[in-house]
Amino acid sequence: MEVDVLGIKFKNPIVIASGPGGNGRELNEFIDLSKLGGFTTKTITFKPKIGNPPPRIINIDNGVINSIGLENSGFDSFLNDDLPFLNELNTNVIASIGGYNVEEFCYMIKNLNNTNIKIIELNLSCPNVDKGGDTILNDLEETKKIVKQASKISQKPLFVKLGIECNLEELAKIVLENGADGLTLINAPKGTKVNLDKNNPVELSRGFGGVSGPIIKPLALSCIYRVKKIFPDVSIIGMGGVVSKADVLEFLKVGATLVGIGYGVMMDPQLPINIIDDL
Amino acid sequence: MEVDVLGIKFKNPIVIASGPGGNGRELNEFIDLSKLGGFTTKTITFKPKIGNPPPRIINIDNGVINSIGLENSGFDSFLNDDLPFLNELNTNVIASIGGYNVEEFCYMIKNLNNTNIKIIELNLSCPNVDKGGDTILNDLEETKKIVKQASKISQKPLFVKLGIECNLEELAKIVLENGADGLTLINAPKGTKVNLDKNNPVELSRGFGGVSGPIIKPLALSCIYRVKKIFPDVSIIGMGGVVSKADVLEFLKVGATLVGIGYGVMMDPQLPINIIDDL
Amino acid sequence: MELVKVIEKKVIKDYFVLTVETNKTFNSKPGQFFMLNLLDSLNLPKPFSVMDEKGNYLSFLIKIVGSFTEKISSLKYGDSLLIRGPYGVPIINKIDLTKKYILLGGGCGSAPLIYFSKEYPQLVKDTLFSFKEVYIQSILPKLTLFIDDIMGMTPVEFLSQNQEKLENSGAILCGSKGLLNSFFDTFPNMKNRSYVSLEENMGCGSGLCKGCPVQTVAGVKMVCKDGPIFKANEVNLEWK
Amino acid sequence: MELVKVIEKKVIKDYFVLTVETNKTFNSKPGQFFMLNLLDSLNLPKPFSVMDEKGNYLSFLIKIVGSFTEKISSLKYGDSLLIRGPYGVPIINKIDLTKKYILLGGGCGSAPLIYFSKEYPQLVKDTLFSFKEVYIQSILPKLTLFIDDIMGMTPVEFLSQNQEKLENSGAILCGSKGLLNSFFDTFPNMKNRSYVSLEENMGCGSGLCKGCPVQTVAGVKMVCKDGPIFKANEVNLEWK
Ligand SMILES: Cc1cc2nc3c(=O)[nH]c(=O)nc-3n(C[C@H](O)[C@H](O)[C@H](O)COP(=O)(O)OP(=O)(O)OC[C@H]3O[C@@H](n4cnc5c(N)ncnc54)[C@H](O)[C@@H]3O)c2cc1C
Ligand SMILES: Cc1cc2nc3c(=O)[nH]c(=O)nc-3n(C[C@H](O)[C@H](O)[C@H](O)COP(=O)(O)OP(=O)(O)OC[C@H]3O[C@@H](n4cnc5c(N)ncnc54)[C@H](O)[C@@H]3O)c2cc1C
Ligand SMILES: Cc1cc2nc3c(=O)[nH]c(=O)nc-3n(C[C@H](O)[C@H](O)[C@H](O)COP(=O)(O)O)c2cc1C
Ligand SMILES: Cc1cc2nc3c(=O)[nH]c(=O)nc-3n(C[C@H](O)[C@H](O)[C@H](O)COP(=O)(O)O)c2cc1C
Ligand code: FES
Ligand code: FES
Repeated sequence: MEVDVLGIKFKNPIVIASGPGGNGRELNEFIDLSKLGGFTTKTITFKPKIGNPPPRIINIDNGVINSIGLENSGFDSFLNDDLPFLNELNTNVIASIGGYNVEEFCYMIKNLNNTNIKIIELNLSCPNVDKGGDTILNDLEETKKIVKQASKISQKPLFVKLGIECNLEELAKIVLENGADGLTLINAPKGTKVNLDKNNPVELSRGFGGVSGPIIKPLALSCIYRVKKIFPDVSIIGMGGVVSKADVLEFLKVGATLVGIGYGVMMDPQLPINIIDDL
Repeated sequence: MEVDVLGIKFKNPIVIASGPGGNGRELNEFIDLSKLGGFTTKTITFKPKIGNPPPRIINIDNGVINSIGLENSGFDSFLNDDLPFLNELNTNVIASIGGYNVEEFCYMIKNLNNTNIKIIELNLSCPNVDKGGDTILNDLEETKKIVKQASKISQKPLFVKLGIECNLEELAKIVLENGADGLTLINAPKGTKVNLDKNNPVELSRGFGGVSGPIIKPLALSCIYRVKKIFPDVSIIGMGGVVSKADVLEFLKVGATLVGIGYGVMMDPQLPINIIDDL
Repeated sequence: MELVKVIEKKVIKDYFVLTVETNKTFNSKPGQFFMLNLLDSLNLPKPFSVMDEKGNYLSFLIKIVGSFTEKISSLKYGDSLLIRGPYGVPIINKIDLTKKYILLGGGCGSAPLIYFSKEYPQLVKDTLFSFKEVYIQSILPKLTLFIDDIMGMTPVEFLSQNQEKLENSGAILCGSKGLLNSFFDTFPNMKNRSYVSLEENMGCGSGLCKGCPVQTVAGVKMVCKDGPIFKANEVNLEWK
Repeated sequence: MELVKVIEKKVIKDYFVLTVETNKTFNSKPGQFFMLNLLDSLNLPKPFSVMDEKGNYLSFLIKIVGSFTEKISSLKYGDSLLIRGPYGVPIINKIDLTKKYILLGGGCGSAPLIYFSKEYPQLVKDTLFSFKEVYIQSILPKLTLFIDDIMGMTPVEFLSQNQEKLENSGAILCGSKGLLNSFFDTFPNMKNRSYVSLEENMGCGSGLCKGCPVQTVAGVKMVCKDGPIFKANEVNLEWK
């Protein structure tokens, strides 16, 4: 099931979504990453981020609420410590980057231009940091500026990752008109769990986190369907609750070009390979 | 559990959400509506609407996707045929209205001013009509204009119903600053079901519908929590997947003043009364 | 909803007859249906026509087509489930009582007609409870069924060869849209002497949610409340 | 994940011992845990420490606290479940092997320590597998347990009255944050001779998702991969 995305060959449509697979080293101990269509890094930020305090994981029916807070050791450490490992893999690496302003994004993109990574994904939709993409999207002018500047500099195809807590159709239009080559849909929508038995009944220190897993599948499918209706030719990395071959086919059916798996890796690191073997 | 909302007494915090309870006549054959804190009408539009063709209901795990399309017999018919019945009930009636422009909203509000209804709810977030509230929200200026004008004319407390496919915090600010007295959160977010066995695998003629039921509860709770954090004093009618007493307490805990039940009525018309008896 | 207990379950491949014991008599009429759900489910209940009610026993004929029907098919003797109803207009309230009827059921669509023929034999001219496969006979042993695989034809083809059966009589049809369409394509003039029982995806099942529309000469009606039985010439099955 | 079969289940009120038969030998070490899940579940699997591994048999000691533990508690002999693991660093890889240890377990926290004491008796000075209620003895009959309700005190109070037990020895603690805090509040100088096994809500359970952080002197570490056992004076349990 080879797929061609903007001239890049993916040996199958399955990619690991940003986050749950870390930067690959740990996951590679469980599965052979080279069997994947692609691997997305955990979102890299310019400076290191310590992430949110525990708890970061709240189980819900058919899904999870996470509040990781983009823990990562920063862009320079990524280049030095993680990229050499990723370069060795025989799979397409997608670099997910997050930032607070146009300068940070541009610095990272410039440096990624000289690497082997195949696609750059701007994470403008992380639900778990107080400032960052999530708030950039609320400012349409800032969004335009960042995407325009990023696409000007980037020598790699540029994807923008959006969530559902925005006017999706309008934002998709804005980012595509300003030079994005594709969209990643969807990031985890904001969710809250209340545990009435606890002294502090609203779980998670920020009061909410991002919801992943099969519980968001109907929402994810509709986002892709709606965007694809307006932009029939756009390449989309679709994700949200994919845990089976049937799920993959459903995402392809509504118009995804590649299909990301996040939660599914947490259920069972072997799951993406089982699906690929079955496609 | 009496509740006071902007000077109006609700004998308990339970209200029927707009839609699944129709305009009360049918539901009143199953339960005594006078036991409810309140009853919200199905969204009334200026002109009659025939609604969407079948299927309108798609079952999903822990929820439903609906595509009713605001079937209703129009505002005048509401005044003549439904309101007299609702007036007889010993419960607070909330009139949900939907429209395409400021004139339609204003006409309906003027006429509702002379009735016994207690609250007017502007449905600006129906996922199932091509034009209407959903698209009004995408135009912040139009939203401002409608809410400002509506609140000027309305002699009843004015609530605005929002969904999650918008920048919720920003929109909440806009509608409250322009005179809304409260918010109803949340309307059904857009969802798609794909049935690979069918010739036409994307279910529903519009390709998506609105998702209700327990599957959206974490999202609904987070919407209320986030808005309440910015506007601690705002009155909120909270809803989204309430099917038990525990659910009601969770919604109250994150800041809802009243709690709406929609899907729960479809599961079992008796459910709201069972919950009230248990509170 | 009311708690009921599984008393008998006869399964053959993808069909089963489910009999439950209830705490009260529902006095359901042929053509009416109940909404069934599993205990502790957060899904909506689903509609099933009554095939028989006797005292505190209700029987349903169910085809396993998806996850809900799969799950109830695996309930055991003594297990509980939830029901509410009966809903819908009894067939007897809608039809012209001066006529006799051919009852044409397709698959589980036969369930309400089986009940009808038991309750109102005087209104029945003939029955065609039709199923494709032979094996169904083992769970409906007391009934005369029309088995496509035995007859080597569909019930509509059979009727074309035996048109006298339709003379001076009405028809009550319950089955897939395919069955209804093939019948009226073959016998267009039966349209004003026939009644059809419609299926539509249901939400509340009880007339509240506007989830199950059908276009009729008198405007949009709800299958669950105004039907499921309608006069054939009053509904538009092609509304899409 | 690997399919395993329930071979024995001993339940008493809210506790149970679950023994499963596996298709292979996992060679798990004391302190390691497995992620368990139900068949056909769309939820994440959940972590449980090994209480014993013998050939193709794995045993867990589980407390029913919520819906998942409730559901596995109702599995029957022969039922299947899914597991993956073992994960986490074996206790033996972390501790100072020149010392002997008091093993202090609270509730199900005793599970890994029970396994440890069986595998490494030479490293054990004394054990306090503590539980509040007497009834637990009926499912762990071969072990000497510390029962608060019998002793009339908590294990930490008992140790204050028997401080000699702690002299010249280390401690390995596994239990609630309350237990750990009360121990170190009472014996602050034990901090640099002790190890704690931490619990944190887990996502992947295998070091991928950054879901189970603990602040340590060497930065943020993952409980599932870098722990669950840590040197007591190297972790900050108060990060919030
Ligand atoms: C008034 C009424 C009476 C009914 N009586 C019976 C009965 O006596 N016996 C019986 O076996 N079934 C009956 N049905 C149909 C029954 O409700 C569905 O088969 C059942 O809801 C399917 O549930 P599921 O979860 O197993 O399948 P799903 O997973 O929901 O569906 C499986 C497949 O069946 C299709 N489907 C689901 N529901 C319907 C429907 N209502 N109409 C047409 N296609 C559908 C789906 O699109 C899908 O392709 C009746 C339906 C109505 C409206
Ligand atoms: C490394 C490790 C080893 C473990 N070993 C065992 C074991 O041997 N035996 C055993 O019974 N349990 C063990 N646990 C805890 C066990 O994983 C949880 O009790 C279980 O996940 C609860 O699932 P549930 O769905 O039944 O409860 P839930 O509904 O998830 O939770 C019920 C209550 O317990 C709390 N809770 C849930 N998970 C945890 C957790 N991990 N830590 C603290 N509180 C929690 C919740 O906040 C809630 O208040 C271990 C946990 C870890 C991290
Ligand atoms: C634990 C966890 C961490 C995540 N971290 C990131 C991240 O760093 N960057 C990002 O763009 N998305 C992140 N996501 C979102 C996923 O990439 C994905 O968009 C979302 O979870 C929906 O897909 P899924 O249901 O397959 O997980 C994370 C999700 C989870 C569960
Ligand atoms: C069948 C159906 C019809 C609905 N119709 C309306 C409507 O007319 N106006 C409206 O504001 N919301 C409508 N809704 C949305 C509900 O009022 C509610 O916001 C949403 O379903 C979430 O709550 P619930 O999970 O309790 O149903 C409808 C929902 C359903 C399921
Ligand atoms: S199913 Fe709700 S009106 Fe018919
Ligand atoms: S649970 Fe995923 S890293 Fe520990």
